[in-house]
Amino acid sequence: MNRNHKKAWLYLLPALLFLIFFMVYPLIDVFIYSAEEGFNFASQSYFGVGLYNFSYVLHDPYFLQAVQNTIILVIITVPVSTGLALLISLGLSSIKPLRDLYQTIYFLPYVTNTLAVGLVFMILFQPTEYTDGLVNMVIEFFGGSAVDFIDGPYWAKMFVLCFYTVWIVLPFKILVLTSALASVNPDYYKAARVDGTPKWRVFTKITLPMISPMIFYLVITGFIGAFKAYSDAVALFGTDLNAAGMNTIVGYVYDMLYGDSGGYPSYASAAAIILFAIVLTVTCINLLVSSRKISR
Amino acid sequence: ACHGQREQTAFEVPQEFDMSRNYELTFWAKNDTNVRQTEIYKQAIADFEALYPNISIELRLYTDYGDIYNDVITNISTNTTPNVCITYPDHIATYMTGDNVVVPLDDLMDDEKYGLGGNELLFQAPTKSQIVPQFLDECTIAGHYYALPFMRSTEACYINKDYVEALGYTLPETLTWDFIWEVSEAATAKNADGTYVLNGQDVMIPFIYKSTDNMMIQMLIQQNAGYSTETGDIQIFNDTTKDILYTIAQHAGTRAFSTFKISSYPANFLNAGQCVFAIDSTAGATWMGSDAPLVDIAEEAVVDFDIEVMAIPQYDPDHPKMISQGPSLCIFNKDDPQEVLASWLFTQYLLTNDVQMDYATTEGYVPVTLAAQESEAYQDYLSRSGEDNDMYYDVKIAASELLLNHTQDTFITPVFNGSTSLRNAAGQLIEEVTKSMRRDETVDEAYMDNLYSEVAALYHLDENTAPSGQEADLGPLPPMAKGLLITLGVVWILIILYLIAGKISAIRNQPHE
Amino acid sequence: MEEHEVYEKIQHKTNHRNKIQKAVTYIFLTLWALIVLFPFYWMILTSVKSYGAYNAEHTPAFFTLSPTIQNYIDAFTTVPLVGYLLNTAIFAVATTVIMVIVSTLAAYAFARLNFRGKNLVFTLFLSLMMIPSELVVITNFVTVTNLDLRNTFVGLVLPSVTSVFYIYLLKENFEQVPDELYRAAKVDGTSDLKYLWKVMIPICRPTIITITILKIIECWNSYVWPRLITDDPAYYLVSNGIQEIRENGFGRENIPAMMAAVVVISVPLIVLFLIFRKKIMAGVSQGGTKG
Amino acid sequence: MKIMLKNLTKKFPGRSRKHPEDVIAVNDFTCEIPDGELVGLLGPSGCGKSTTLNMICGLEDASSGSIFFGDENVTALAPELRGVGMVFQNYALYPHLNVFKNIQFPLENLKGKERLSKGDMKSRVLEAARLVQIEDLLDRKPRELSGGQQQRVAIARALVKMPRVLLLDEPLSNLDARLRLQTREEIRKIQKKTGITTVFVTHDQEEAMSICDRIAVMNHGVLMQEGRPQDVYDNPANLFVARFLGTPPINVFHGTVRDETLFLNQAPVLKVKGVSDQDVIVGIRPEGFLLKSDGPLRCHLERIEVMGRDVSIVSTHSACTGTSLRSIISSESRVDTAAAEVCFSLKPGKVFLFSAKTEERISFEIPGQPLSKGE
Amino acid sequence: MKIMLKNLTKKFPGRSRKHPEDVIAVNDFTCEIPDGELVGLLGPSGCGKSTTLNMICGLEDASSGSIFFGDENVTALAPELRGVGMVFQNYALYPHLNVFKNIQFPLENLKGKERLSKGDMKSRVLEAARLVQIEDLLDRKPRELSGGQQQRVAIARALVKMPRVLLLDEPLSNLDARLRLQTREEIRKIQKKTGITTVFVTHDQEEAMSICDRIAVMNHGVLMQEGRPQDVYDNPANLFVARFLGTPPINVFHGTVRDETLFLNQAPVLKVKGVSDQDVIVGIRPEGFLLKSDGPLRCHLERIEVMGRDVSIVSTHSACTGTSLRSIISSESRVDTAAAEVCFSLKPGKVFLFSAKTEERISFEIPGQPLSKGE
Ligand SMILES: Nc1ncnc2c1ncn2[C@@H]1O[C@H](COP(=O)(O)OP(=O)(O)OP(=O)(O)O)[C@@H](O)[C@H]1O
Ligand SMILES: Nc1ncnc2c1ncn2[C@@H]1O[C@H](COP(=O)(O)OP(=O)(O)OP(=O)(O)O)[C@@H](O)[C@H]1O
Ligand SMILES: [Mg+2]
Ligand SMILES: [Mg+2]
Repeated sequence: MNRNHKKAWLYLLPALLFLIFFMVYPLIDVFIYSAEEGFNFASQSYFGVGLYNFSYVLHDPYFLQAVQNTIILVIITVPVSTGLALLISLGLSSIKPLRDLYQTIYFLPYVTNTLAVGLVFMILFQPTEYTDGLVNMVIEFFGGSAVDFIDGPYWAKMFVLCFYTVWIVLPFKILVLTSALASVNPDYYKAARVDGTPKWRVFTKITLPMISPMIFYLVITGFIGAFKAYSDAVALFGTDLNAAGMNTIVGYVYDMLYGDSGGYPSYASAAAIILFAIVLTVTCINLLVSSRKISR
Repeated sequence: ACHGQREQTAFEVPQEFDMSRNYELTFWAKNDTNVRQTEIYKQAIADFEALYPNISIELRLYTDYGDIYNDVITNISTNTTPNVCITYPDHIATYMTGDNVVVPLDDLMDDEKYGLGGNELLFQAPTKSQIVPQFLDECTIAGHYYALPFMRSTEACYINKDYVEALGYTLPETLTWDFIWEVSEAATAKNADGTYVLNGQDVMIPFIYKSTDNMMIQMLIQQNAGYSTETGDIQIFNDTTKDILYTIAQHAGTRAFSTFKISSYPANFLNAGQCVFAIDSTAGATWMGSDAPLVDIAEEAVVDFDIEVMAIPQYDPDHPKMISQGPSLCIFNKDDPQEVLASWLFTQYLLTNDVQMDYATTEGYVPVTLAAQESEAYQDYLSRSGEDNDMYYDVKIAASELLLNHTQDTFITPVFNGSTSLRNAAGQLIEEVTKSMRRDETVDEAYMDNLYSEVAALYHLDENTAPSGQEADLGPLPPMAKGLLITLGVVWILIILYLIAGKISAIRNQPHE
Repeated sequence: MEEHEVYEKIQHKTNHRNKIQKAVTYIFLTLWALIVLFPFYWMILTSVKSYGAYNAEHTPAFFTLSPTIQNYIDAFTTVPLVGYLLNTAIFAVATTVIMVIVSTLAAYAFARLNFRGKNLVFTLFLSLMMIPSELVVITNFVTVTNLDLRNTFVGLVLPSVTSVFYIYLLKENFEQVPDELYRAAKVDGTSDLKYLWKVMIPICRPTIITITILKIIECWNSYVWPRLITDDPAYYLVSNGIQEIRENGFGRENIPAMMAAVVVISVPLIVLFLIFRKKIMAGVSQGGTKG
Repeated sequence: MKIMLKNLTKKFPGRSRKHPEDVIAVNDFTCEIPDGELVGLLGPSGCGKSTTLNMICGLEDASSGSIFFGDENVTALAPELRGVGMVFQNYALYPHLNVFKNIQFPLENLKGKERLSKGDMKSRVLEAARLVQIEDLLDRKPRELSGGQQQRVAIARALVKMPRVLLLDEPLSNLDARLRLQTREEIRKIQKKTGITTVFVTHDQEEAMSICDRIAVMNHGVLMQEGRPQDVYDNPANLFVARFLGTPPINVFHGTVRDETLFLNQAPVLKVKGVSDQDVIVGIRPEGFLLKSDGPLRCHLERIEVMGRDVSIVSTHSACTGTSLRSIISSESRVDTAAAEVCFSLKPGKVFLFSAKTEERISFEIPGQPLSKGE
Repeated sequence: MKIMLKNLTKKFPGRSRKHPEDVIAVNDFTCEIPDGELVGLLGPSGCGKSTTLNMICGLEDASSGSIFFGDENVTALAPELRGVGMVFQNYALYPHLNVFKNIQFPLENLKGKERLSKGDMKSRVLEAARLVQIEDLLDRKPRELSGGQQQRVAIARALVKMPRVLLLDEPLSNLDARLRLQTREEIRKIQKKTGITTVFVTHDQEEAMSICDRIAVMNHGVLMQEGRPQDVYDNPANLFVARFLGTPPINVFHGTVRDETLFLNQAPVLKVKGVSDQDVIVGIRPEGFLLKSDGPLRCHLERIEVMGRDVSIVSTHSACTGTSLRSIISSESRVDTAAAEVCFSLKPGKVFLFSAKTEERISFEIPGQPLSKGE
């Protein structure tokens, strides 16, 4: 037995070393930074040890803006993307011809460069000196009035960000859900059919509960992923996210570190720890809800 | 607690440069709008290395001064700063918040052997007096020289003269803001079919200012209004600023004015006949005009027109004022004084006539040494204006001459830790106002107050970020932050309660099973 | 017999409804497929528009009559894109290989071996998934610099190796291999490592292929870390390349050239994906089924 | 409800380019299932049992032929309208619903005037649960039930909507031997109690024979024989059926008939009156042998297996098609294990002749039938 | 190779805080397995069969007690050094390797001087494959094989390294009834051919009885009885063993012995010489009944089932502990189905008495043993 223990740790060793060096140690560092008040790179000095960094960050309207943006983004994109992925997967599993083709197409965004596609999205939504942008042309074609999506009102920018986020995260979700749907034993559907169950009821009473572990899995990872959103926003609104009012928490952290007004790892760390607290909380809630749902 | 000060001893000029040792230096530079500039750097390095075979220089090119700034900042923490770096003085002020990070150049410049024009140099370097004093003065921070100027430019107004005349105006000797606004307004007249009278096209932006931070700074300085003090007190949020913004708002509202961030490169519009006044750096002159060597737009979109290069508009035409800008060179401190000295040698080499000449001719730059400016080669270059549309492109040379003629009229803004932010804020004010007008928002006092506070917050102008910074009194927590904290707390209490409840019921149920 | 007719009617109605449902499904799927494809189309379209034409376009054109490959030429000539591609390939392959080995060993320990503290360690592992990578970059930067590994492939690769998610995915997958096989192998005199190599890995090949490809994609697109850790163009990756092309073409934002670069660097990934499509899909779903 | 299957045929289109031929899963199946009876559909794997069942319940459309429930032609009717109850091989219980909700599920689907109130539903569910004796499991989730209990839940779910017809597709194949025995008796009991016409698919002949009123034996999609189990066992219509029924399986020999006498390897073993001279295949049930020291069938003794109450003698005979010949005699008889040979005489009623060509049964007269039936 | 298990005990630590008690999976198990015999380890689910087997092969450490292979104490030896072959319930074939490679797998692990050349390996694999008759399947992947074929591959893999001992853990439970019959005979044949000492775990008594030289019946980790199958069947040591062996199961009654006579519900049914007066549990095998119109055991007739060669009479009796009483008589006997009652006399050798308290067997003299053994 003892021999076995040692062996197990030996197998774990490489992963542990990597994680400790490049994940855990930096994390500890983050906590140290967060306590060193007002530390900045240029001067390599701080003026005390305490909670000032947190206080500073919590007072910073841009951090609060970022929190707000992130939370809105999470609240919108997680359900929407999961729901849409579910719809699409259902659609996919209900057809035969062309299914492979659609599936391949839907997966494409997964293999492309976020930065580049973000740029395309920006071009599609951005008004130019000559036009209101491609999307607006479509809107106007259908009789709507143009909106400045990239530089316009908050909701429009948020819409673009959400839309793009959904577009980006959908492939993985579709993939997972289609295979979850495929793994449901067809006998359940047959049984339901013999019992004359309406389609909607089949969906809510059989399909949904059967794939609920996968849905929870997607929701949990979706929450974690959405809270970490950053590069999508950069791709759309450029690096000066604060000015665009579209910053996310990770964006704020990043700006504090490397942005034009950057070089403040202390503030960045404090913000990151607050983010971590939020994600941890949401994940715990998720886990509680899902373990309860699934065990009942 | 591992992020303490990395103490570095102050630099002292060594007695002798040790030629027996090898030095590897890194040089971070920005290649501007022209690929030829890269080659000039490389050439300069090659030449220098030929003179000093024991020094090798690694060049890293950036496309943006901001990137250089960010990378320097992060590299300060690992003690891996470059040896020589092209940067703005504004940025140097921030680098200097750490002790002895940037080498003060006073002693080096005056050193007999290796100082400017020193007698042990293997090349012909300019003496201190041969550097244009205005430009050299820009490199002082807190009474010391921390950089050498490398290139200088200013802003110029590139004008479609045909259009101005078509509108019935003649260009004055010195441009004034009033003139520009007036002509620009006149240019916004439209035909019945929605095209512009002036050019018959769908698009016409009479006045585009590329760099709005310069615009705001110059407008303030020309009126002797407050921008900032030498020590870094911020004065920009004043009434003159407001007046300026109202004016801009008015003309943005009529679409007579726009900025680069909102539209795009002024050159594109100017060349396409969609712009009358384009204000851009003299360093961008090669893009301007129908015969410009560099164009961004399709050939068929370019219109033929007479271009005029003039100084930026003024409030007081008799006392013109314009900004001086351009990259400077700074040297980072190292443990080894010999290495610093080597860096210094290379820095000086970049001021030799050949390098200055070559670089200046790539764009509408001006050499920073009188030696280079007065050199025959440079004079010859200037005199051959218009000979071709490449090396001797007339607009480019006119732009250079503009600065040469107005060297006395240039100014710079005070440099301190945070001056970059202030500069950005100045531009942001104009951008915001212009954007708002295009969205048909009302720009009034309330708007202005709001704008001031938002911009101040965005660039952290409302606080003290001095290096020896103290905890600022931040006041009470904003309601949103409070909400966030309270929500987190409550949720955790609920989670714990829920878990406890689950445990209790599990314990209770156990005997039954 | 009358009842019979009613049945027929109901039957008819049901058939009709089914047809409409099919049609709606197809329309919906096609619509989304277009939304997905359009940016790709736009990317390719832009990449064949000439720089000038693109800048002077008054309204965005949905097609171009005069495609040019100039942008592709630019993409390859203004920056050493081939070199970047090569670097990226080296980086991606090295990172992925190490990652797969490390993750496989760890996942095997979690899935098959019993040791004290297993659950605790695994929970800690999982909680690391919640950490945004931006957070640890700065300390890693300091670490790597202090190790004097900047501008080396080692420095590029090492911090990119860790991947909790893949360990998790693999572990879930390994656990689905019946315990009996392990016992059978034991009785047959197989060592743990040999069992892992000869049985576990071949059986879980779809998942391993999947994480391999996902990691390659991740490496291929990674930007922040490579940018920070390399200042020598000899070590630049394609994403640095895009950024450079974006700004560097003529010193201006040259979008068509950038799009051409994006197309060029996306092609290997898309090809890779198309080849392994079935395996990736199987692998991801297999790993995920236990949630 | 009587069920009539008329010339029912099901073709599946060729599945791939490699196998382009149509699969004829069910071929011209005609059969009548009397009201209230339990019919076992029996046959080797892949013979089309499930397909037939699926056509009856409507999950598959018939390629041709028709299905009648009573007088009503239901061939084109959707499954939900047929009013059948079905129990699947793996029960297909909804894993996330407890037993009560599983049983209630079909009732919740009822619409229009058939709709039930909550109370009615509950009482119907309880009734069904009582029928299969799972009243005390109603709160459990399927995974907390044993195989047999799950099976009963599945039956309750099928019964609760009072189907006209109950279909069971290999409902016992997932159970272990012991549970199988037990649950098949329960199915029998429930079916008798409710009197619902029931079709029961299995490939296990013992199972079918022990509980079914009638059995239908299929092979390659074709109905081979249909009738009461004992009748089919005693009078198999062809070699396939004879082989398929009975454990241990029937012993098969090559034989010839000459002068109304059956010869195995030139040795006369039985009088077969009324059979013309020809080559035949001879099937002899294991219990068709009588130990008799002067018996006509001399076999080489291999070994003797004692299995509790029976003794099974394993021997070889050169005319036998299998590797060995197995006969079962009561454990009271004495066998000399040391001897190299055993000799048997045959019980004529346990010997069947089949045409060597068509494998169809050739009947012959038996002088005095000693077999008596229990019922 | 003889195997000796001496006081073998296995405790599993309590699995959770909810179940802190140790699980004693195997309790003081002592048994000797003679060289070259096939021994069946038999018992209900969870009784510790697999655990015992795992200890023999070394996959589990014994908590106490010792294991000898021949004279060698292997208790502490690692599994790979014990030289056992094992066939798992689901065969545990490596799904990614073809049959050949699967069989070859154990050979590749040999090290040192045991190491084989490529050619030797191949011939060994072919030999093993021939033994189990799968020579023509060597290229296939396991999933392309039927259950029975997979099983044979598993056996070949276990045999190829010429183990000293072969262990089989419920190797048949995944097969359908027909395949089971067939493969169990094959296991028997192979075991006889190779002469390897073999332990065969099953919970199916019929299986164990039909192929094993000896059986060992376990319950709750304790060895209940061990011996030749027929001996155990005929002389069960206690009620558990009697109940466990035999299909249909033994009928159990509450009875009393007075004056050396067995009474069921006050009715005397059998002379039991040498038994003192006491309450007893009576077990009567289904074949222990003789139809006799004046028989002492009067039962209420429920129904008669004809199952091919046997007739089974299902009746009830108030002293019977089960819901019904099942007796099997040859299908030649006549039963009056209309009658409400059947009367039986008992065959004394098929009647067992057990102490009501300890459930241990109480033997009694039987005047003239009519039973004769086959071997
Ligand atoms: N959807 C289908 N497409 C093509 N062929 C099919 C399809 N379903 C069944 N078959 C074929 O039809 C034949 C009969 O299948 P069926 O499922 O009815 O057999 P079964 O008697 O139920 O067998 P089992 O006892 O194995 O369940 C088989 O040869 C099968 O391969
Ligand atoms: N690893 C373990 N930890 C704790 N208890 C165990 C463990 N393995 C087995 N047991 C317990 O030991 C007892 C015997 O288990 P074992 O697997 O030997 O039964 P078995 O006779 O093989 O049953 P089956 O016929 O169901 O396979 C059971 O009660 C089981 O729950
Ligand atoms: Mg079937
Ligand atoms: Mg077991």
